[in-house]
Amino acid sequence: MRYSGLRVITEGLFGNRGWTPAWREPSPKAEYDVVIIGGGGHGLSTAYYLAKNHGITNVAVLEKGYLGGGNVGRNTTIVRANYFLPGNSEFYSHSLKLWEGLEAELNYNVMHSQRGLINLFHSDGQRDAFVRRGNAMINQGDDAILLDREGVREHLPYLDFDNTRFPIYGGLLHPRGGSARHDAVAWGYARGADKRGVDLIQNCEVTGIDIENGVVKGVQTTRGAIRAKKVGIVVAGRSSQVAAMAGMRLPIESHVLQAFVTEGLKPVINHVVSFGMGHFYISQSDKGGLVFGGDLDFYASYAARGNLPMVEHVMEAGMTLMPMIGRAKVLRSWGGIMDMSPDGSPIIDRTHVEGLYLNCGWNYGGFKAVPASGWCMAHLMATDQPHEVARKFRLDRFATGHLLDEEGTGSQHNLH
Amino acid sequence: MRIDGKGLIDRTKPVRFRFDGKDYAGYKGDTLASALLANDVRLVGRSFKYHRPRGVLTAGSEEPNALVEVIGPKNQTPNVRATVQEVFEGLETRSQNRLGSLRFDLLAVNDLLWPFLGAGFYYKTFMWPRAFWEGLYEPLIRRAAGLGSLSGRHDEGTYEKAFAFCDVLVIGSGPAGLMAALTAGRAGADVILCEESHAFGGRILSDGGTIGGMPAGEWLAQVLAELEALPNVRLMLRTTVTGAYDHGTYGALERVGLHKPARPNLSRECFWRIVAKHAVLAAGALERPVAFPDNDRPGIMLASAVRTYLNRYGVSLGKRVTLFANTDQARAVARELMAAGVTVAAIIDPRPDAFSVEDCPVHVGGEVIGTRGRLGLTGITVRKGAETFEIETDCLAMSGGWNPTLHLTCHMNGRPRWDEDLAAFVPMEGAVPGLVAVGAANGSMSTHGALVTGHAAAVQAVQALGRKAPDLPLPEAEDRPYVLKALWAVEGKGRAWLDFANDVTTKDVKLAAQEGFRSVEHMKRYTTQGMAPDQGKNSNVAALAVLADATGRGIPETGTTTFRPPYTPVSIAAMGAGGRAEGFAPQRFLTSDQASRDRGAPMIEAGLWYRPSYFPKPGETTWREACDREVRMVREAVGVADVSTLGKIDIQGKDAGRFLDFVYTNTFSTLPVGRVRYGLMLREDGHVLDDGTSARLGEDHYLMTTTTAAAGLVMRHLDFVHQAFCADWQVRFISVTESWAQFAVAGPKARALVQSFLEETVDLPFMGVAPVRVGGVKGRLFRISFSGEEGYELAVPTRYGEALFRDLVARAETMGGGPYGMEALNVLRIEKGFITHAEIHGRVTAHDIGMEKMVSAKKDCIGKAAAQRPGLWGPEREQLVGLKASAPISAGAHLFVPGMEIHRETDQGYVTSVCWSPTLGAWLALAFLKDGRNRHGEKIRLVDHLRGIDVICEVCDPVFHDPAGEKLRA
Amino acid sequence: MPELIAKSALDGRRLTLGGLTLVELDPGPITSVALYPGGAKLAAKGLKTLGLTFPPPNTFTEKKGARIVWTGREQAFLMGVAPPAIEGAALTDQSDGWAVLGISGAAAVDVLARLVPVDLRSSAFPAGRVARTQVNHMNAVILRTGDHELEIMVFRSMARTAWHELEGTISMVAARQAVKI
Amino acid sequence: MRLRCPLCGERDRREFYYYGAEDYLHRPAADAALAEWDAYLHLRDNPAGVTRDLWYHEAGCSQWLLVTRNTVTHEISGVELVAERKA
Repeated sequence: MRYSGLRVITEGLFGNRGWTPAWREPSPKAEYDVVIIGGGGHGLSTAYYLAKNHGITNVAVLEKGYLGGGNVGRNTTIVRANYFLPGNSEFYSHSLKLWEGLEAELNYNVMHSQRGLINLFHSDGQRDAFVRRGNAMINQGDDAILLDREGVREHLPYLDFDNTRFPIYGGLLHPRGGSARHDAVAWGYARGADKRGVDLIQNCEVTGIDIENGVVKGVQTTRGAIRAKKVGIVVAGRSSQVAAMAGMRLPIESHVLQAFVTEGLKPVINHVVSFGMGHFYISQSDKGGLVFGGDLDFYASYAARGNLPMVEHVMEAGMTLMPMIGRAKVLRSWGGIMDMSPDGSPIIDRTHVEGLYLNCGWNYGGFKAVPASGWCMAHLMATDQPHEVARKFRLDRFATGHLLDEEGTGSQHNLH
Repeated sequence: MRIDGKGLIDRTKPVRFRFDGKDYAGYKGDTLASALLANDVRLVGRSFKYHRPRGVLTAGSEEPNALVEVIGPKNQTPNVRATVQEVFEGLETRSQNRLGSLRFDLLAVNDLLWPFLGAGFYYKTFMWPRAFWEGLYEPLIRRAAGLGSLSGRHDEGTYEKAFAFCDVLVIGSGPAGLMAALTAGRAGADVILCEESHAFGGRILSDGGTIGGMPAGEWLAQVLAELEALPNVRLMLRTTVTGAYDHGTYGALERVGLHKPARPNLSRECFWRIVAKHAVLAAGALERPVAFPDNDRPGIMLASAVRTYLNRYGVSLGKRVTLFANTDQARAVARELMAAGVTVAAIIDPRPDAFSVEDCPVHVGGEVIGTRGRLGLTGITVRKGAETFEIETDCLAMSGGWNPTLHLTCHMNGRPRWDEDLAAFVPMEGAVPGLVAVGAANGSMSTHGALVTGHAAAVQAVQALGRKAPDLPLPEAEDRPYVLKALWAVEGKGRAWLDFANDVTTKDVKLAAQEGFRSVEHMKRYTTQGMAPDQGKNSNVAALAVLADATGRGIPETGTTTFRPPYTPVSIAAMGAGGRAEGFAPQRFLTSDQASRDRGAPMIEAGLWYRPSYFPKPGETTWREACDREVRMVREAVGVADVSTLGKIDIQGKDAGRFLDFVYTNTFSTLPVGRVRYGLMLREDGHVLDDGTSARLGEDHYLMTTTTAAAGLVMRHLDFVHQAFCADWQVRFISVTESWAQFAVAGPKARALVQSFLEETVDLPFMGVAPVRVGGVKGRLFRISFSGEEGYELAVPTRYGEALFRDLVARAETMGGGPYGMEALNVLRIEKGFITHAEIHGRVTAHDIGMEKMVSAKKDCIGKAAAQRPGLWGPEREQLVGLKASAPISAGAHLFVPGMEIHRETDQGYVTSVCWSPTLGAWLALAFLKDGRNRHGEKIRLVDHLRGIDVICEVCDPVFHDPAGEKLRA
Repeated sequence: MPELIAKSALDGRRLTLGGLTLVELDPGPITSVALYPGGAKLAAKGLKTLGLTFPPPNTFTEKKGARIVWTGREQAFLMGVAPPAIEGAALTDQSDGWAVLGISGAAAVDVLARLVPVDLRSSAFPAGRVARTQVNHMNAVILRTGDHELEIMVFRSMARTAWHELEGTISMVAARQAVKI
Repeated sequence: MRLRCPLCGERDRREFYYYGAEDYLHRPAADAALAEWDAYLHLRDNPAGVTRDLWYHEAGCSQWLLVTRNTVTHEISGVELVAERKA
């Protein structure tokens, strides 16, 4: 069923009785060409592009809960392409281009809104680092504009320019940066994949990976065994457990990242704003809630909930930077489980098992990567070759030292 | 309308307040909602999406409709629950989320368009043309959405945060909570009792009744008096426990000053972190609405709220009240209204076997299937069997049963359990370790049940604490069974609201199921049910039931969404109290701070420290003029700079040298006493962690210096290496950063200046250290240089720092020198090719900065092994170089081969530090360039798109000034 | 020769408000005594000359103006007196590294409850107890010296922030008391 | 979240710094193969369940702690000083 404004009106006139399910609820078949473990954003986009780009449609996506129930449904929805290091730069650039056509591609309004991202800096040294990054963005073909203090004031007059603990020197504006409606991205890809014949199987937990003589043969699930020629592990947040089923020990530590949303408010923040000194980022959703977050809780956890010290730290950062949000009330806080890798960059690679592929380590930047991650994972699984823009996301790079450490914080998992 | 003789308000204390520009009168003890209702104001808000007229639905913090803005003298607060906000003299409020007036809201047009605005409609449209999303559709949606407004002005209010500790935290002060607090209190346990409302008592205040043979109010007063007298019991009024966190930590929000006119220093709110060994959740239950067509008009209210307004506030919502309820308990309100002289038009009880004893029409087996009244209820339509009839009424009290207030038990991922008898979720035992739910919060719906379970939980807690439970007789109380027939939604024409706050109707939930959003999480996300300010408190269970019905599953099978903190919304300012302005992080000040400010130096942040940027002289108009002068001053005469911010770690013991050998790449155990050595420290992953000099003060005594930025990091690192790998070594260390004020004295006249301060003659070799006496004070003198000139650092105990700095500067000035700031310091070090954290930014190895020879081959050290990884070596790596240019250049620029295209693939490196060198008369830079050390002498193109800089530079050695080091060793 | 004038971090500042007094104290000499592995017995001899013993964790003791404060694993601060010869331990002068603030009054604990994440009520933290903890975002050593008296040690460079935060908190606590009355 | 420091007693999480898994204590020999160093620095069991990891009482006694805890429930079942750990 094709969605459009006209369709909304005609259905509305006839009691909205004509809307059909966004996806089927198939039972798992005994065998597929490809099984994707994980029905989150990355898994769904992988399945979508396998079908769309490579014509591989005998595909199942196995999801232990509900589609889009992982981090794609619990993040701060920021979409950007503002990386410095070659390897990351071209990948996120590619992803942003896919975002820009996503509504038309999926016939689904994911509300991708390029309202501009401003990274604030608070010292000469930070300015230089952001300029270095901004120039890399332009070298890559993306956009960046250097704002001085007055330039920032024009965009964000509500910041505390006089008293904040770390004065605002300026900002790096990424005009094409912005946000999107997170659930819609998962649903849009799910609907698109389903339409192309992919079986989306919910409430189906993978309990084992069948390997014979170093070759993957299929998976064991709570809904029975499923044979597959190729299997992709796309389960950020649970990567270590699933990879362990194939005897792998990953360079991943799981951490909880909290995020917050306030009650609805009339529009007051029109950009995505990021505070360099305080690990604080904020935007306002179309519904009016201020959506914001900060750093990890910093201890390894699978609890999908956080504790107060980081909550308070984030709120304090908000208060020093933009005290006008003080009377907004936090409605809900939640936690997502992050695959933290030792250099802060992801992994899209083959494994030591033939036919078994790995997509993980998204740290807390996975949402914006959803389109390109699926695109490149599909390419890898279809051709057995890494996609050009993801070729540095190798699993062995920690052993070899070919690192992608944007922050320069080193091999400690939780510092990225 | 106010009812004489009813209510707990203080009728001797009238209060004037305003709503939407109009003056009203209420009494002390009123909430804004009760006072407005007393003034017959029923219309108080507009709904989120359809802008439907809305009135007060509840009498508590779960209110979905009556959200207003409170206007203060300096700022406004949006989304304030009128049902919680107490009135006080001068309170100014207004309605929100309307275009035009509350009565004539232009956006009410949305309500006419409802067939097109159902669940998820926006996912299916607004896609074409692409550019219209940001340009037109989204701004329109944004403007229409949202509720109240922030002013955009800084919140200058006072907020506080605090910690509290107790043995037993009791949450809620109804019969269950009071009984728990009394039991634990009498046992001598340390008790905190939190009550969300502005009076203790919970439903006692609304429902009356008898406890222990006396009116419940009297029992309440007695218990409160005893609790107040117990020194081990702390009563916290207006305090909502908002979150349950790990290991007995609870978040709680106290409304400290919100019920009074603002006063200086009196906080508006206080966010508490309460640590409790045991907690008793006695938060009661929330009554739930029934979804029948047009069930959202002003005048339709929960039956328990009608009862609260009557008994606690002496207010009736209407003159002809109707009751639509499916429990026996709800009948009480009808009887009490009649007793108070209010007409009860009818009781409608959908249960076919319901009783009928009241002195008013009782429609057993009836259902409300429609309502009338544009801005307030005027009548309802009732269906009873095949018959349909109208009833004129201005207030419909409704009840669909009760949901235990179990939210806190879900905050640690616990899932509640479905109780078929109660037709409600009840807490899963042990979901929050240490927390026990009692009373209605645990499904014990009678007063007797509340008292029994509250008592039992407290007994259990005090016994676990090793105390003896007191001999406390349980007072007698009502113990009627709670019987209901679940009624979630009434079929009928039109929309029936589930989620009032987000305008989600039964149609939306059914549509979600129809479109495949059958998981409860999908339904919630697709319809936005449960995501409004009330967090689904009024709608979750009913929505779930409608979904279960639509998908042909049972409720337990359908599952439930999770409740997450906070229980009620908490202001950012309260949780972020103290963070405003400078409060976000401590400020660290040098002893020379005032002296620098006295000289007009702009102070800049260096980590938490404040350091002088430069010291302007009369006639200088730009920082560059001052900086250039200060550089020349150091190169030609002498300069003084406060370098006390550098980390200093005192290391002692027989194994001190061995320890340094382990943490530094180079060797310190061979350093002679009285000498200083530059050291390079790696992270275990082979990258540079920090650099600095360490001095050997004695055979077993070293002093390590770290950079300002990494001082804390290095201390933590040393502690780890020591405790993890060599705890048995004879080595101890402690930070002495704060103990010493240390000043760099650099330049050709440095020795003369330093000498003038010392009792002994200065005869230190380059990289030497000696104890000295400065005006009778013990000090230390280091001959080290970060400028390339002959340099010293003179250290004295911090208390003498200011005096020494002033004196040093004064004497330097007589020699043609003076103080220099961070800008000049930076130029001096770039000219000399010294690196800072601009260069050692975390991705850099010893090899990258040309220091691989400093990694001793003779010994192991932290980071040595991992630095051998192939990716950290070779010509692909960017290596530290110098750049020289005749035109302005910039840090952050990237480097390209002249003539080649500019894009990512041709990128050769980047610039980390830049300065104009008055010494060399050129622009200098430190940069990282691919295979850079082999490219000295090459021309390279420096491009900074952001600043519009495109300059050809010469690649050279990073040491520009005095490469042979003759000046240093002079 | 220069004449160097000693200055404390806050010039001995004092504040009285709402029955609370906040004052900068002069602690005299402070020496870190960090035991080497196996050094406890030797060090005990040195401390004995002052009539002191090495304190158990979280405690301090005083004898004739000399105070010894536990500050960490096998580490203590000797305060108020110049250190005698102590073997078996690394001695480091810390006299200039700390600012010491005294807070006294019935509500002193209420003030600190707004800044310190440790239960400092006398039931949990009686006289003679010390805690290495935080005052808001600053590391601190907090000593209970009397029923309504505590001392707070912070890094000297942060003394102004510590004062500012304590002063602000005292005002808030005082304002609450005023409303109750 | 609260941790019981063996020296200072039970304290709020905000006083502590978290480093990572216990693996960091098992430093390979200087001449160990790079694969061993890779495992030491990067590879983790990362269990959803009981784990042992390293915390630093940064705002307290400056001791590194070896904490046994559950990453799903956050229950803490043991804390010992790294400097005095048993094997």
